[in-house]
Amino acid sequence: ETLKVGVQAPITGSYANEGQGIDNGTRLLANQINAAGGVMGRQIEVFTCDDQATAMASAICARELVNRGVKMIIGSYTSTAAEAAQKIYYDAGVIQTSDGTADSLTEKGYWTFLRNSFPNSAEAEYAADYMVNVKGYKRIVVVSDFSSYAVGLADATVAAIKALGGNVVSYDKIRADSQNFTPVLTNIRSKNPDVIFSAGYYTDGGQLRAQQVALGINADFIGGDANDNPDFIKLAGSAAKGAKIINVPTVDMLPYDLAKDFINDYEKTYGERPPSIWGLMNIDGMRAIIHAMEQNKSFDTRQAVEYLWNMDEPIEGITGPLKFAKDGNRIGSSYMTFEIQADGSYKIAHQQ
Amino acid sequence: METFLQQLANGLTIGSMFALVALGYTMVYGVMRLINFAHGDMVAASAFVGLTVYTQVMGQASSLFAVIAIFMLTAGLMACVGVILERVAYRPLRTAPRLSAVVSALGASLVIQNGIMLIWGPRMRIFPELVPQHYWHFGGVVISLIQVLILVISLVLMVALYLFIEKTRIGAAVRASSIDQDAARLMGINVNNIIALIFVIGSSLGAIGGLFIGLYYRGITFNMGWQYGLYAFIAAILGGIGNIPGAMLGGMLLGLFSAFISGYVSSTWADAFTFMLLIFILIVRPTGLLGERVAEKV
Amino acid sequence: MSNDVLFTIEDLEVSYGAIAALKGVSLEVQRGEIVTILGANGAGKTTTMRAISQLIKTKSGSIRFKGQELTKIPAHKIVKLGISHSPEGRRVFGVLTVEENLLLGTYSKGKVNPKTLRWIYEMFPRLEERRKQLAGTLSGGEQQMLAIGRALMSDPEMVLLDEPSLGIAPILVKAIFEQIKEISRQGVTVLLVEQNAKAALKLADRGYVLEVGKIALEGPSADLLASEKVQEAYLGKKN
Amino acid sequence: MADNELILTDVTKRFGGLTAVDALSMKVSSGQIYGVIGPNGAGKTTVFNCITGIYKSEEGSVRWRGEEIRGMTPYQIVARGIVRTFQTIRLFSQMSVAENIMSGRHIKSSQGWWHGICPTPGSRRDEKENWMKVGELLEFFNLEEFAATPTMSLPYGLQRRVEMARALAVDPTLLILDEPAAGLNDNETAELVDTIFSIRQKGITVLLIEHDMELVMKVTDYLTVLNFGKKIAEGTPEEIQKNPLVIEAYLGSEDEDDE
Amino acid sequence: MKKLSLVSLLVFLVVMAILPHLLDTRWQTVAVTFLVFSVVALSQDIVLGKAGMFNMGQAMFFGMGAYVTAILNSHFGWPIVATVPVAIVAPVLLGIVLAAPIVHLRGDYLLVVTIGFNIVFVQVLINNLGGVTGGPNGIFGIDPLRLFGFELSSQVAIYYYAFAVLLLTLAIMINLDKSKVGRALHYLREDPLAAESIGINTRLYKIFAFGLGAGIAGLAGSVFATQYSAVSPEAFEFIQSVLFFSIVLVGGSSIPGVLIGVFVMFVLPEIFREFSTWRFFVFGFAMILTMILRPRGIWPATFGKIPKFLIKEPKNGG
Ligand SMILES: Nc1ncnc2c1ncn2[C@@H]1O[C@H](COP(=O)(O)OP(=O)(O)OP(=O)(O)O)[C@@H](O)[C@H]1O
Ligand SMILES: Nc1ncnc2c1ncn2[C@@H]1O[C@H](COP(=O)(O)OP(=O)(O)OP(=O)(O)O)[C@@H](O)[C@H]1O
Ligand SMILES: CC(C)C[C@H](N)C(=O)O
Ligand SMILES: [Mg+2]
Ligand SMILES: [Mg+2]
Repeated sequence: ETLKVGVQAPITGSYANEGQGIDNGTRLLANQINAAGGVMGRQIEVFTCDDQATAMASAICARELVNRGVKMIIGSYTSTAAEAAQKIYYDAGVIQTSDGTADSLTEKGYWTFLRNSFPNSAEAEYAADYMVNVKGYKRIVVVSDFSSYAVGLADATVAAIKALGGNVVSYDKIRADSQNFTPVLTNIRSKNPDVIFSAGYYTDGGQLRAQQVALGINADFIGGDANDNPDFIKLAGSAAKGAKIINVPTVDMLPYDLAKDFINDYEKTYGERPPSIWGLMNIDGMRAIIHAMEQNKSFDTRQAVEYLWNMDEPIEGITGPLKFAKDGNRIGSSYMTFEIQADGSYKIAHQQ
Repeated sequence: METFLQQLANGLTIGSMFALVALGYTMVYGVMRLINFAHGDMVAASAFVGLTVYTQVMGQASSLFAVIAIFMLTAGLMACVGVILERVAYRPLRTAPRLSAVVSALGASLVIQNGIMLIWGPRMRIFPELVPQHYWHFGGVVISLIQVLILVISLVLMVALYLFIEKTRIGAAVRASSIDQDAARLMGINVNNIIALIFVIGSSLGAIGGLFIGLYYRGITFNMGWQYGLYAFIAAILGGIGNIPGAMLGGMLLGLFSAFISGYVSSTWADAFTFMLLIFILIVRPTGLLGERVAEKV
Repeated sequence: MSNDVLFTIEDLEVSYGAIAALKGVSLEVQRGEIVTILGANGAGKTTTMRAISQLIKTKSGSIRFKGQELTKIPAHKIVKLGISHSPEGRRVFGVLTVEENLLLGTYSKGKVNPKTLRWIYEMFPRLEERRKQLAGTLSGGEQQMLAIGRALMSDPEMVLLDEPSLGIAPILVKAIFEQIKEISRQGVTVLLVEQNAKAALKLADRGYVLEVGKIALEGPSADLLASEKVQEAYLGKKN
Repeated sequence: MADNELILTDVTKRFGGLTAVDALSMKVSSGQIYGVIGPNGAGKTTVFNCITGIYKSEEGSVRWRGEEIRGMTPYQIVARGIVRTFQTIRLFSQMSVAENIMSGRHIKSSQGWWHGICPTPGSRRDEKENWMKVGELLEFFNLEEFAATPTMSLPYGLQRRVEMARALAVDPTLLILDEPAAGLNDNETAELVDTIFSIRQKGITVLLIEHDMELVMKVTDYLTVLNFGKKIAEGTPEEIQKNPLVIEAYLGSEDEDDE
Repeated sequence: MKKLSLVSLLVFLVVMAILPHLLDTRWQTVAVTFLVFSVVALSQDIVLGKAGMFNMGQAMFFGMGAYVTAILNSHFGWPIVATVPVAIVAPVLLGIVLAAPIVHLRGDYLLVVTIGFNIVFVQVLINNLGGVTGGPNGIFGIDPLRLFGFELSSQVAIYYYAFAVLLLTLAIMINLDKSKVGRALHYLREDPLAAESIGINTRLYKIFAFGLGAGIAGLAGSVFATQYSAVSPEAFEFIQSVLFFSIVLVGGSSIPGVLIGVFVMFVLPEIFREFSTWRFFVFGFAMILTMILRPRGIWPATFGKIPKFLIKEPKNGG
């Protein structure tokens, strides 16, 4: 008998690289564990289902994976796909661990859901505090795309800024991947902002930064967590220097030995580094569940989740200590602000 | 005023890229009554080919000569791909109902898009800063070297194409083939060659558009063709499909619309407003701004 | 007339999918002749013309022009050999102007013969008047003139005319028929398909009668005109 | 019911700078077979287009049974009993002959749009009756054996006949034919003459354009001759045949030895 | 051909009636979606196949039906059954209102305008207009269907619900072909001018086609929302309209053709899910090849559906 693990992720489509990152990571971890004798004697068997980052494909995947008899689901990458599958996993008693950051994911009371990243609201509060109190910006611009993640983060950030008495002079939307942001930026320029907070993904963020500088807008640039990707720097090119990014520690920054070893193995196996921190977050989710099962000496999913809720000491994780609240949220976020240096490296500018 | 002029420059830059790509649609449509849905993906493929030419063939040289060579090589390669595309996916459907070729085009679009993904991977690839970051400031208006290059090169190419089609013998043959292929054969026109020529021109213009995207925005993804394709196709329709000046006008206008709407009206509703404007224009002018030339009499 | 065979068709078979349109047609045209093909609707006249121009693939048989086999040549090369075709249904280039249409007639030559253009404008003054009008908006008869004119632009050795009088006013029909006589006098060979059998036979030197894809009768025009069968079938002489 | 009269007064239609129809007046009376002739490009088809609503004339009036129909859409005009055929055949080429004729029954059918979603016994009956009518027309035009043949694979002459059958299926009061004999040989033309007469027998007024003078002389009661959009003559065929203006512009001199 | 159609229809119905009992839940989900997509594709066939209008926005009407059910249920607490009529009528009205000013547009111009409508629609959903659409996330947790006190939440129950909807749609489609309006659509597709000239008000019938198509698609949308108990904007993107558009053409605009089209374009990719990275690459080639081999679609529509009594043997002699 084997321990069946499902991966639900966008293997094709716009987020294919993140999806494949999750899949690769899961399989790598499974192989490592299998090589070391498996989980309580059982080998791990991985099944992958491509949800194309859409709700519909996600629901089909969920049913398929449940049928396969999986105990846990790793993924999905986007909140939308994670959310569409939640109820099916809940009904089947299958644990789902996802990096989806939308707050709504943990608001339904499904015990089967474990978030392995930190919710948008946590980041929003940090970001608002940093901009309003730490930096004292007077004129703040928020930009997001239309994805649920970005809209969620941007909405929450705007609300948090207002709560702190800050001044949002403009809240704009861009279409993800549309590349041409100069019209929006030109409009922003006329508002004379002190800072532009970009709540979208790195692909848009990098270009936004480049075009900001090209238009001669003298404002600071702060990207949300999804901007934390080496491609941001490449895209922004010479404009990358001085841009700031808010996130938990990143792939390249993870100080833990566990992280370094895993990333090295990953690079050896796949010939490239993990595309982002998000794949690793998911791996941590998987590690936590397996850890709980081993501690319980049982494959029971409900028991495993209860174990995780009630742990006193956090589990050591690739992306930092792992600890979970009763609503399925991961606790203990430690956001920081990085400033990009001329050579492309990060300098920590502020820490929570 | 400053903002207005800046938006004008923004709109014209993106608009001329739309126009370059739109010409590919319009030319193929003109002769074959076919919406070549694979054209957008050809544009995306060009950017990847261009990047590979830069890294593999040019050894990452970034002189002016190298940039020109990248353009020539990529346009040449894509012209070949275009001709092959026509042979494989469209020629067997010449006499089939119009829409069968459209489905074939959608199939070709999938093939090319996923082909790019299989060859270059699903990740975004990034162009180096090949064109120097040079800016001119006119009052508050900032215009970059690359913007000027895009605008000027596009305009020159478009005017040249227009003159070629309207004033030369081969241009007349292209127009004749677009009306009645059998009758064109009776005139001694080799319609197969004309169609191949159309794909050569369309694909190379698309390739140039794709390289501009790469040089200007620098990030390229395997699936970016769809949106450029869609916008360019819409530009072609807006101008009056099959009509070369129409494609240019449509492209420019679409660029200006989206610039002014997302700049002045609302970025949240930019797409909605742009499309509503477009729909309105088509309701009022059912065959596009310049009109498709139709002369049907009963 | 000297026995100078310019053009022959032997055992030509053509079909549209499963429908056989020509079932073994043979005919022969001599230099300078006017030869007419008669036949009821659907007999295969147009199909024969299209086969000569290679607009439709032949199934078997041969078509030779000055000894050269045409069935192996692509359609666009036919006009270069000296055969031009004014097709059924006119097929003018609707969104091009009248003049552009005429000039395309010389595409295979690469240059325009101003004398020919002059001659065509004299033959059809209406075309000159409407030089800049889009051909698609011409009246039916005007389009027919344009189609004939366009075919003559390449100074062909042999011209195929498929129902040139269709939709043409009587006065012009006469004129066109006279012009056909005239071009034939200038040495151009004419293969003519006509519904108006009487007029066609009066004009032509010889004729063929097609019936459901086969040659039923052939001979000099005078003989055909006199033949009872032709009179009954095509000249409406049943009363 | 008012008289089935069609009266055109000063109808003018321009295309850009070109006046295709110039202040044309004419009157078609009930039961006539009325001919319009004239050189190519004289404006004949354009007049028909103005009557049937495909074009709207810039000036003048088109009255049918006392009602102004200028500016109405084609289907509104059909609903008033005027149907036409086209100079270049416009059949539904992929559909069978019977379906083509059935299309003419459209306005005579009593079905409402909801019957397309949910049939009723009444709509079934109506459907049946109309197909019966199609059967009659197939017989009338001698097309029975081609009922199920797609029209595009029919020879030209038969297509013409189908087009006429389709027009008759509408049960028109006024039938307009644009060059019905074009492309027909002499025998077929003779058959057409018979057909036109039997159509008139049904009490249908016929208005036609034709270049085949033999046919025109045989069938028409009255003629209008156009040149450059203007009426140059009108009268009975005999009168017209002798009119020097018409001979000069249209017929040409009779230099030939006719039998 | 006619016999073949009848036999295959019968076989199809029998197979479909017992199908859910042969499948596991994942494939049941696929099967239900197959049914729903078939209904949408048939509705698209009314507009594209029958009336010949290049509509690339059918996903909008589909989405509207889905959202009507979702919004009325989750925001206003309507039972699902009660939302169904609204999910039909609202798209019909929208269809009519949108179609009225655009049906005079020819082929590709209409195509662009319908794409435009679809894009505007999705942006409305994403921007959470009126605060009821749930923004980019959509709406989750829609109630199951309750009928006569039974809760039909299992996939099998929903399967039969969707199957009933498909049967209803098929009945409409079959009847349409035998009625005045259905034929009018064929005529105006073949030649609008000729259709006008025999008295068909082409504008009216084009609008009718849009309205009917929208209503059926809306009904399908309602079923879809019930099946997934969720709706989200990306399921109704314009790319989805492209799918329905292709289905009709690949299948060939006949009833069996459309059903085969849905199978080929939706179920096959599901079956080959394992080959994730290659699947669409190969699939694209398959689309090209299909059109080359069967340019009118896999099972093309045929004409000549005329009553038997009109078909006569060719006369001999005479
Ligand atoms: N595209 C086609 N598809 C199928 N059958 C065709 C096609 N074109 C012609 N045919 C058939 O081939 C036969 C010969 O047709 P063709 O056009 O050569 O006749 P024709 O003698 O020119 O007649 P017409 O006097 O009507 O012009 C006819 O039976 C016709 O129905
Ligand atoms: N849509 C149009 N645009 C421009 N000119 C037109 C248009 N329709 C017709 N004409 C012109 O109007 C004139 C009259 O055309 P019409 O078709 O009525 O002639 P006709 O009398 O029917 O000739 P024929 O006997 O050759 O069919 C012609 O000179 C034609 O070129
Ligand atoms: C980049 C990530 C934070 C995005 C996240 N997984 C979401 O879509 O919700
Ligand atoms: Mg013919
Ligand atoms: Mg006319």
